[in-house]
Formats: sequence, structure tokens, C-alpha cells
Amino acid sequence: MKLLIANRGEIAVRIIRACQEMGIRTVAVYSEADRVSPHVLMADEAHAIGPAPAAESYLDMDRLLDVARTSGAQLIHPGYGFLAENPDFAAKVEATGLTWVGPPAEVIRLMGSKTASRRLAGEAGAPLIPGLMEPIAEPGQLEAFVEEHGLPVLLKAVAGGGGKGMRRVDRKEDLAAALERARSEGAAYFGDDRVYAERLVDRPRHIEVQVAADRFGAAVAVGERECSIQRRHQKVVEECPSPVVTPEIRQRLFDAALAVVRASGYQSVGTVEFLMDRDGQFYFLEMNTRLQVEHPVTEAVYGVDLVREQIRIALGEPLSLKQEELCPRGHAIECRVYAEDPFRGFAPSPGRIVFLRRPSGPGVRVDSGVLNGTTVPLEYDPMLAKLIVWGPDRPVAVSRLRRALSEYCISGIATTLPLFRFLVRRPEFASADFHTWYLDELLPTLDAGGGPPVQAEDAPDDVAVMTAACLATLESGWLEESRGVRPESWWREGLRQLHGRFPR
Amino acid sequence: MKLLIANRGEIAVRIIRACQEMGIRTVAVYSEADRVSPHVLMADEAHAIGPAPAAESYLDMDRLLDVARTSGAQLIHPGYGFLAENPDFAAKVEATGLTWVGPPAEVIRLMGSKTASRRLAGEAGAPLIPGLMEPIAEPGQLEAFVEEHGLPVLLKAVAGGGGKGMRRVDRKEDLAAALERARSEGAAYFGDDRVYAERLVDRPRHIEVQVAADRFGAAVAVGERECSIQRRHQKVVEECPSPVVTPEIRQRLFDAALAVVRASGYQSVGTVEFLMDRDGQFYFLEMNTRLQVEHPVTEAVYGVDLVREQIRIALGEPLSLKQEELCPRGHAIECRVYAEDPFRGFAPSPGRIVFLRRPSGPGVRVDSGVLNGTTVPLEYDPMLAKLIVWGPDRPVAVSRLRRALSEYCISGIATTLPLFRFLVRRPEFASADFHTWYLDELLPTLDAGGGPPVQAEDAPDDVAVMTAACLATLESGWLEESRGVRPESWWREGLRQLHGRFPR
Amino acid sequence: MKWVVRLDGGDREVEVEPVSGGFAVTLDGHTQMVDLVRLDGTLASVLVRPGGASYEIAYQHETRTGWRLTVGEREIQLDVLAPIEAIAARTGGGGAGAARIEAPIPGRVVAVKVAPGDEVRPGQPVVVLEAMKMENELVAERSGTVQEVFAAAGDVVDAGFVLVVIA
Amino acid sequence: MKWVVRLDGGDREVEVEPVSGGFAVTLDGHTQMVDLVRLDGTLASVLVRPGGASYEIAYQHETRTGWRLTVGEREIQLDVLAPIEAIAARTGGGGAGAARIEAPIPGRVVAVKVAPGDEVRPGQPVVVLEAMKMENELVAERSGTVQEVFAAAGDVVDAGFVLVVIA
Repeated sequence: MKLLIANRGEIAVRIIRACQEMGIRTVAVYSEADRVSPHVLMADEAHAIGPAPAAESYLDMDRLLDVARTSGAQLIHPGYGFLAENPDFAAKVEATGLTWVGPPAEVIRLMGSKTASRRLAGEAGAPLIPGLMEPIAEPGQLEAFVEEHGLPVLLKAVAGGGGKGMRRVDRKEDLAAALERARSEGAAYFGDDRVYAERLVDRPRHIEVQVAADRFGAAVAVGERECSIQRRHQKVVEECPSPVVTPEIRQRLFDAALAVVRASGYQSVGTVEFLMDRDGQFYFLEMNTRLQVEHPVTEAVYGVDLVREQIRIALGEPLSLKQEELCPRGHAIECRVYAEDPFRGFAPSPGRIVFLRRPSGPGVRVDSGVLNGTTVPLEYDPMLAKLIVWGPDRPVAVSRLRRALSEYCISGIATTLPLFRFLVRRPEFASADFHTWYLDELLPTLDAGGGPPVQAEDAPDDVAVMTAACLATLESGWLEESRGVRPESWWREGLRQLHGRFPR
Repeated sequence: MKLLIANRGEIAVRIIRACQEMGIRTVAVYSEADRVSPHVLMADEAHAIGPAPAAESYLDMDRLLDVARTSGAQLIHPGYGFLAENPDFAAKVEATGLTWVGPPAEVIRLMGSKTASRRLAGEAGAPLIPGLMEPIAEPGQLEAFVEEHGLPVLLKAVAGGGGKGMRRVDRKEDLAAALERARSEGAAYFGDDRVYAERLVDRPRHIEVQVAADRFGAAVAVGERECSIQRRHQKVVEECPSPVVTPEIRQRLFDAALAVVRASGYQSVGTVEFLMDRDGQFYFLEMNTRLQVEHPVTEAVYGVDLVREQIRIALGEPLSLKQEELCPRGHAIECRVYAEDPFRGFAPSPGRIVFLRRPSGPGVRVDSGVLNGTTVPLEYDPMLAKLIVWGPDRPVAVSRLRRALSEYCISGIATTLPLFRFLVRRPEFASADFHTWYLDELLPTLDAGGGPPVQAEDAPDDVAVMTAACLATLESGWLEESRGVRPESWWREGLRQLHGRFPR
Repeated sequence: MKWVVRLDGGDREVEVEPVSGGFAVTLDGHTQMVDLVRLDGTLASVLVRPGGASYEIAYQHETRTGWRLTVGEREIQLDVLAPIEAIAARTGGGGAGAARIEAPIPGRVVAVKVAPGDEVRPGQPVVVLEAMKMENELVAERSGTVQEVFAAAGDVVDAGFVLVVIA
Repeated sequence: MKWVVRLDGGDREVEVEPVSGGFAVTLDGHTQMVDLVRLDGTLASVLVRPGGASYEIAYQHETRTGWRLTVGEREIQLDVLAPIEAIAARTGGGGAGAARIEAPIPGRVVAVKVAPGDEVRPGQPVVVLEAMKMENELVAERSGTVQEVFAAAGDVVDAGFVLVVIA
């Protein structure tokens, strides 16, 4: 059996590993920017699909189907991002007689509409944030909603997702202009100008339920995850289980998630997302009809392999997971390592990785999509790798995360690692006292200066100063010169002249 | 708090990681051969203790105690090997007022004697292999034993351990000479010429029970491990749980192990080893009064941290593990990666590691004591690293092991990795049909030729031939020359002349 | 060998003397033994004696004087200058000497807004550099005349690459 | 460029021609496209077309003609010879040409049992090499006169190091 991975980076590597363990051969595709990416090196075969821009390679459906046909692949796994939630691609794959590793195309389409999925979830009995059930046809509807539910409200693109296409409105007089901008953004980003409105939940937590369902009607909830540490609606740190979900809340979350799964005819692994307010009330947010970036924390705590399960379901096998046998153990935390400078407004930081050391040892897993010595392309999502730690309880997991972060070293580009090292030492992190606005509120309060505040236990400046001086001495050629060897480079010669004016 | 690690390699790294997670500062010691070893780089401080030979560094008790005193360490962790089972060192450490991370010196001494520990285990009710309870005073005792129990017998040095100091005798006429040689070996290796005899168990399995006991009398059995894949009595592959131990046998193993723990007054983590015959009968073998190399498979299956527990016990805290809460999940397998060539009689292979890539991803842990670009010293145990995989059941663990082995790459020296790649594909490995003689019987039957038999799914020779020819072309300078650049090295010049005689 | 190490705007004078087993390093009148071993071009093991404190330090020589070190969990950027350079850099700011506009991060040059001979004022945009989807305007820090332009629109440049020299 | 690749004692003739995107490699009369990219001095990504089979290959150039490749799970040792060398090596075995005693593994030279000018017979011990706790006797493979001795007792040598040349 052969499976084509229509993706790149760490998720392509993750899928290749699952296939290798299942005895399935893998076909990688790569753009010109990815010739020596890990997924190309690890797959059984690899095929070029075009230039670096995603629209001309990883999003080129016909090209991908072409490669699938000529390579003899029977399955296509979309990973996440790119075409993973594109119902047209899923339909094309199925029409070609290939097996799509994901839910049926019509379920992707249904859950891809914010308003349609809200309606479905509401009818299935999942609690909803008060909001409009249909796109706003004319501004009066929005004003009427605000009249009834108050401010602030959140305007959301019907086709939005992944944190994009949202606009908060705090003042009544801004409503009309905000609606106009939200519509034009929706049209620009998603080709769909429809917008609806929801009451804004104050400082909510993001809680999501991992589900899996087969074509025989069996469905399970594989625990919940908490992903409240976000920056601008993008998840940065995720954990399993949620530190605030009680067994009683968990049962209600599972019931709501499985109701949505059954009502939508879902088949595959997927995630039902909820917001939870300060009182422990939760509300359906959306369903992600694919594998999530943060699936490893669930794997660590529940001892399952979600990618293997996903492929098994796609192959028509019954679920191997049974609700009564799914028993959580311990606590897992994931950090997303991005090529971004978190203390300079998450400025992108492409470039060459000149030194890379990954943490290891007990309870540590790294899913990485980059190699030492390679260049991080400018064209794609800047996530380099995921660090996942597990511990028998949350405090041990936190201390293990701290240890693993101290071992993790990526030089040559800025990454979010310093942010995690900072976060893991915050008291709010230890007490799990956070919400989805936490990071966006915290970072501007720091006296940044381009880095996290120095902690008492950090290495002192003196060590860096002394080391740099020793390294400069070694590289200056002065040691060779004092042994009678003349420095040769212009830089060394310049240094020699400068130092020559001073007594040694 | 500060802990000195009287060891090197992967176990020193493992202990440093546990300390970092516990907030304990670490003091590394290093010989001249280990200045840039991982444990030196990872510890909070590091002190030189002498030249490369272990007797002048890692075995120098006074030097170690000196460093402990000047660095202000309160605890000493011996790891395994070196001084870990030396009761004199444990006693010296305790006499200095430092905390020894291990059982009391007198327990080490007691269990270090094969005959004394056999007697103790027998009195505690653990089943014993029929054998002499006292060292052989004169050859007649051995002949009488053979008269009663038959041949073959195993002569064992009283002070032996770790697979050393054993001699099998199959013929009556060899008894006297074998006893003589066993005595002189015992004297040479252990400074103790006392020898006793046991009936030889035919093709036994090695099963051991991980135990932990505190100073308040609490003791638990943390599952069993099977370590039957050995070469010349040295463990090579270990797993947890044993594929052949039934719940009923497990309970009896736990009872026997805990009886030994209680009878000996054991405190710390430790291991009670048993041999199991083809009928499922098991016999006490010996007790290891230290952390075992293979402890990670237990950690993976039971979700515990044995090093943390060991340090907690040494600090006088009560056991955090409770027997009724210890619940195994899934299956774990460990492979010991040695710098040895398994297909040339495990010939040692020191040298420089020129490329190192460790496996990662779900269910994979690597505890490594080497860095890329560094040289494996000639002076110490040649174990480089341990690969540990976990899966929800044994078949998944085996397929994951196979996948992880395909990702693991160490170039520059020969290692046991090719042996594991060969083993993991053997039907006996899949069916767990092995015993402690398995590997020693299997390897000589291979039409070796210096490597494992090539499998159908292996990369074909052609790929290697084509790649080598391309690499040689690139390095020959011919491509530069054809662009008008003259090759400069003697090697390139020679090649140019040789090729010049042939038409291109 | 004497150096001035500039870190967060402050200057520290350091003297480095090779001795058996490493360097004797004098900082603020206090001398310590630094045992530094480079593992490859990017990683060093540093032991500071007495005390034996151990640091694993990843390093990059980013620009002529600029170094970036990862010490434990900290990433530190500093400049190592010969003493004369430190003085020149401190006194020269206002007028004398050449000022260089370097690429602060790797990226693609979107536009070069000046040509040799142009007069520039402090704050005037000189180069627009794109990294991923963000455009960064690099501005002149002082007034002067553009002496050299080393980049053109479309070029992909590394961090530290000198784009424009202003005299 | 033509090569003879020797693997497990068998010789394979290979012709390598650089083409756009890699090499056209002819082996046993069959030509395939080899797209080979070196990541650093020890690792290469190889795609073989048509088919696109992907191999991650770690390589070492161990001796002048000797290469060690790790292809997937296999570690393969082979010699890449210029055609003239292959012929010389095959016909030269009995008498003509020099024979070299190389260190098969890295180790420490315990003893060198010959000196330049000595006559040796096949099987005669020439050098004793210790690696860890094992001593290995290296013997002459054919008779001849010792021409050069490149090692002395106490030397630590790498694999492939030429210890003695017999003419």
C-alpha cells in the first residue's frame, strides 16, 4: 500500500512515521524550496511539484493528483493547513478513486461554514454563544442583536477559521464601519463576504475535544485539550488534560462533542472546539475536520496513535479505540516552535539554522520539520517543530518542560523558544491561570528590550562577556601570530593593526 | 541542594536531567578523555578528576570525595558500573556525612556475595536453582553435588556479577580443571577465589523485578522486565513487561522479589533477578543494588521516574509509589547501542563519530552519552546510547522499534545498530521466542561476511554503487576541471592522470 | 589581548591572556580561568575556575564585531571591539567616519530608495526589506552622503549584510 | 567519468555524466537519473528517476578508494576505482606492485614486528594493533620485502591508516 502526503514540514514527517510503522509506503511531494526537507529524505519516494509559492505547488490539486496517479498511491493524507479542509480537493480525491484520509467532502463543507456548523451544533444540543444564526443581510440585524445582547460583539467571517477573519467591536458607533471592513476582509481572505455576529466572551479559555468516528457509527471522545495560550488567536502552547476541567464538565464536553460528531455524520479523527467562560460554562466554537497540530498531547496522555487511527478509519476499518478503555494518565504540554521573534512582535525570522540540538530523555518528544544546516523557507507557515513533554502530573510536566527547553537550542534564526522559557517560569503558568487573551495582554507589559526579563537563575552577563572575548581572541589569529604565524585575512590584519597600537 | 554524579556517559546525563527537573544543582566529574562529554556540558559545574584510565579517575574514591567536599555537594549518585556496587565507597560517602543515593553499604556488601544473597533469598522463600549454599572448600564437594544433580553445572565466582566469573562444565572429567580455572579467574577479576556451583538451567529466560523501598518499610514491585537477549551474559535488548509472564506468575515474582527486599532491609530502587526455565519455573539469580541500565522500559510502561524516586528515597522521603496505583500500560523495548561490530565478534570500534542522527517522534526516547563530532574513548564501557520505544502493545512497539532503528544513524564507527535492525525482523523476535543463549547460538549460524543478511526490502546494491560513483565524481574535481578549474590535490591529480588514459 | 565588549549599550573592558588549560580573563579587575573548548564552529564548552561552573555555549560570529551567544537559556547579542574601535564608535557617532545600514534580519530587498551621491537626513528611509510577509523600512541614523549601495531590489540578503554606506 | 565500483569482491562498471538536475548514471547498460544533494560533508539526499525513489545516505570517504555508505538500514563498504586501478589491482595481486598493510579499525599500535628491508612470508605477523582490550595481529598477505614502515609502537591510528608497505 502507498500513501501520498500532500504536505511538508513536521506533519509530513509525523505521517511518514505512522506509515512506516504500519508498513505503508510513502510518497512525498516537494516544492523547489523543499528539495532537502526532512519529509523528502524520509519518504520512500519524492516528487517535485513546482516552485516555492504554495499556490504553485502544495495547493496545486491537479499536480498532486497527477503525482498520486503516476506513483501508484492509493491514499492521500492532507496533514493540516494547505488543502486539509478544502472540500473540493477531498471530492476530487474521492472522484479519482483514491482514498481520502479525512472525513467525507460534504462534512468538510458543512463544518467549514461557521453559521451552518453553529446551526448543526445547536440543533444537536451543544451550547452556543448567543449570536446570529444566519449571515448579516443588512446592518439593522446587527444593531438589533447588539440591542438585545449588548457589547462587545465579535464579527466573524462565515468562511473564516484558524483565528482569521474576526473583528471585535466595543462601541455602538463603530458597528457599521466594522461590518464593512469585516465583509471586505472576508472577501479578500476567503472569497466570501458573509459575516455574522456573536457576543464576545470575556477572557475565555479554549477547550477542545479530540474525537474519532468510523463509518460504522462508532465514535469516541479521546479527552480534551486546553489551548488557551494564544497570540492573536493562534495557539502557542497546548496541554492535555485541561487543568480546569472537572470530571463532570468533561462528561458534558464529551456529550456535546459526540452529539456534533453524530449529527454531522463525521468519520475520521477531528476536533470539536469550545470556549469556556470564567464560570465554567462552555460554548461550541467550531469543528476542525482534520488532524490538529496539537494532537501529540492527547497521544501522550491517552497512549493512542491518532494518525494510525485516522489511516485505519480511512481504510474502512472499525475504530480500535473504545470509550471505556480510554484512560488518561498524567499530563502533557506542547510548545510550538516558530521561526519568529516573540519579543519583537513575532517578527518572522527566516534564515539558515547553523546549530540545532533537540532535547531528549524521559517524557520528551520532538516532532521536527527542519534539519541542521538547512534554510527555513520564506514561503510557508513558520512552525519549525513541536516540543511535547509528558509527566505523571502537571507540576512534573512543567518542570520537565523547563528542563527540555533548556536543552533545546536553535541558532541562526530567532525562535519562540525564549518565550517558552519565560512562560514556563511565570506563576500564572504554574497555576494554569490563563485565558486566550493572556499572552496578548502580557507581552506589551514587559520592558522588552528585545528579550525576556533576565531571571535570577540565568547565566550572568559576565560569562557571555568573557566567552565572547575568548572566542574573539581565538578567531583574531593573535594566538597564531604570537607563535610566529602571520594572520592572513583582512579582518585579522585589521585587528592586528588596531591592537598593535596598544601595549599587550 | 547539590548532587555529585560519580559517573559519565548516558547515565550521568540521565541523572542530570532528573536533578534539573527536581531543582537540584549538579556537579559532574570528568577524566582527561571526557572534557567535552555531554555530562560535562550539561551539569552546573564540572571538575577534572584525573587521567583517562578509570582507576585513576572515576574509581578514585578519595578524589571524588574531595570534589564533593570542595564543591559543596550534599549527595553522591554513583549511577551504574564504576563504584555503584562498591560497599566501601558507599560507607566512605556516608562516613563523610554525605548522602549516598543507593542502599546502605551493608546491604550492598551482603547482596554482593553470591552465596550470602542466595542464602538470604532462600530463607526469605524465593525459589533457588539447586546448588551449593557455600563456597567449594575442596573438589569432593563439587563431585558430590554433580553426583546428586547431574550435569551440566555452572561454576560461579562468589564475588562475580554482570555476567562475569561463570564457567559451564558438561563432562565429569573436566570438573577438577574447571574448578581450578574458575578459582584463578575469580582471584584475577574480583580478588576473591571462592567459587560455588549451581545446576545449569537449559536455555533460560532472564526475568527481573524492579523494586523500590523506603526507610519506613514501604516497598513496591514496579513490574518485571525480560532481558533474555544477551551476548555472552551481557544484556543487549530488554523489554517490559515480559511477553511470557502471566498475571499469576507475575504475582509470584513480585512476592519473591519483595520477600528478598524485606529480608535484606533494602532501601532505594533495585532489581531482583530471576532465571525462568522452559516450564515457567523461576529461580532467584541475584540482586542488583543500584539503578539498572534498562530502567527506562519500566518508566515507559508504568509512567514513573525511577531516578527521581531513587533520589527522593535517599533524601529520606517516603515512597511516592503505591502498589495498587502502579498500573502498566502498553509495552516498551530498549536496545543498547554499543561501539562494537556485532558481526565481527563484537569487536570494539572506538573512533570519531562523524555523523549522528537520533530517532524521534511518537513513543521514542533516546538516552545518549555521546555527541556528534566527538571521539569515543577507548577506556570505558563502549555503550553509546539507549534507544527506548513504547507502544500500546508489543506488536506496535516492535514496529515502532523498527521505524526508530531506520532513523538512527551513527557514522564513523561500527555500532550494534545493524544487529538490532536484523533482530527486529526475525520471526523469533516477533513471537518473543528467545532465551539467554539465543543470540550466542544465532550469530555463528549466519553466513556473516561482516554484516547481517540483506533483506528483500533493503535498499538495493545499485543505489549504493551509483551514489558512490557520483560522490567520487564530485570529489574528484573533474567537474571543476571540465569548467576550466585545475584540480589541486595530489589525489585529484592522480585521478586525472588515470582517467586521462581513457576516453570520456 | 584587550577587548571592549559592548552589551545592551554598556561597555566592559576585558583582558584575555592565554595560559595553560585556557585563558586568564580579567574583567572589572577580577581574574578568572576560562577553560574554553570549541566542539565545532558553533558550540563551545566553557568551564570557569575556580568553582568549575559549566556552560554550554552556542555561538555565531554574525557581523565583523557582532556575536550572538546562547548561554544556558539566554540568547545574548554583543559586540567585541578592539579598544580603538570602541572609542571611535563612541565619539564618531555625530559626524566623522562612515555609517553602514545593515540588514537586521535575513530577507528580500523590496526597494532601495537612495543612490550614491544622494544626501540623506536622519530617519530618512533608505532600504525596504521584506521578511516573510512583513516589510521593514531601514532608515538612515544620521545625515550624510550615500557613498555606496550594495543591494538592489530583489536581492536576498543575510542578517548583517551591509546594504548602504553613508559618509 | 568512468568508474569501477568494487563491492563484496565483485566489480561493477559505472559511467557518470553530469546533466541538468543531477547525474545520468549508466550501470549494466541501464541509465538512470541520480539527483544527489549533499547536505554537509557526511549526508546526501539521493532521488533516483524515473520513479523518484528517495534515499538518505550517510557517507564517509574512508581511504583513498574506500567509501562507507549507510543506505536506509544497510551499511555498505565499497571501493571506487578508476578503471586502470581496477585492472592493476586485479592482476597485481600475486607479485608485482606494492602491498599495503592498513589498520582495519582505529587503535593503538602495540608492536611493529618488521623493519624496512626485512623479508616477509604470507601470514607472517607484521603489526600488533590494540583496540580497547583486544589485540589484533595484522599479517602479510604475500611474500616480499618491507619497503616502508609508517607506524611505531604507541601510535594511535585511524582505520585505513597505512602501517607498512611491502614490495
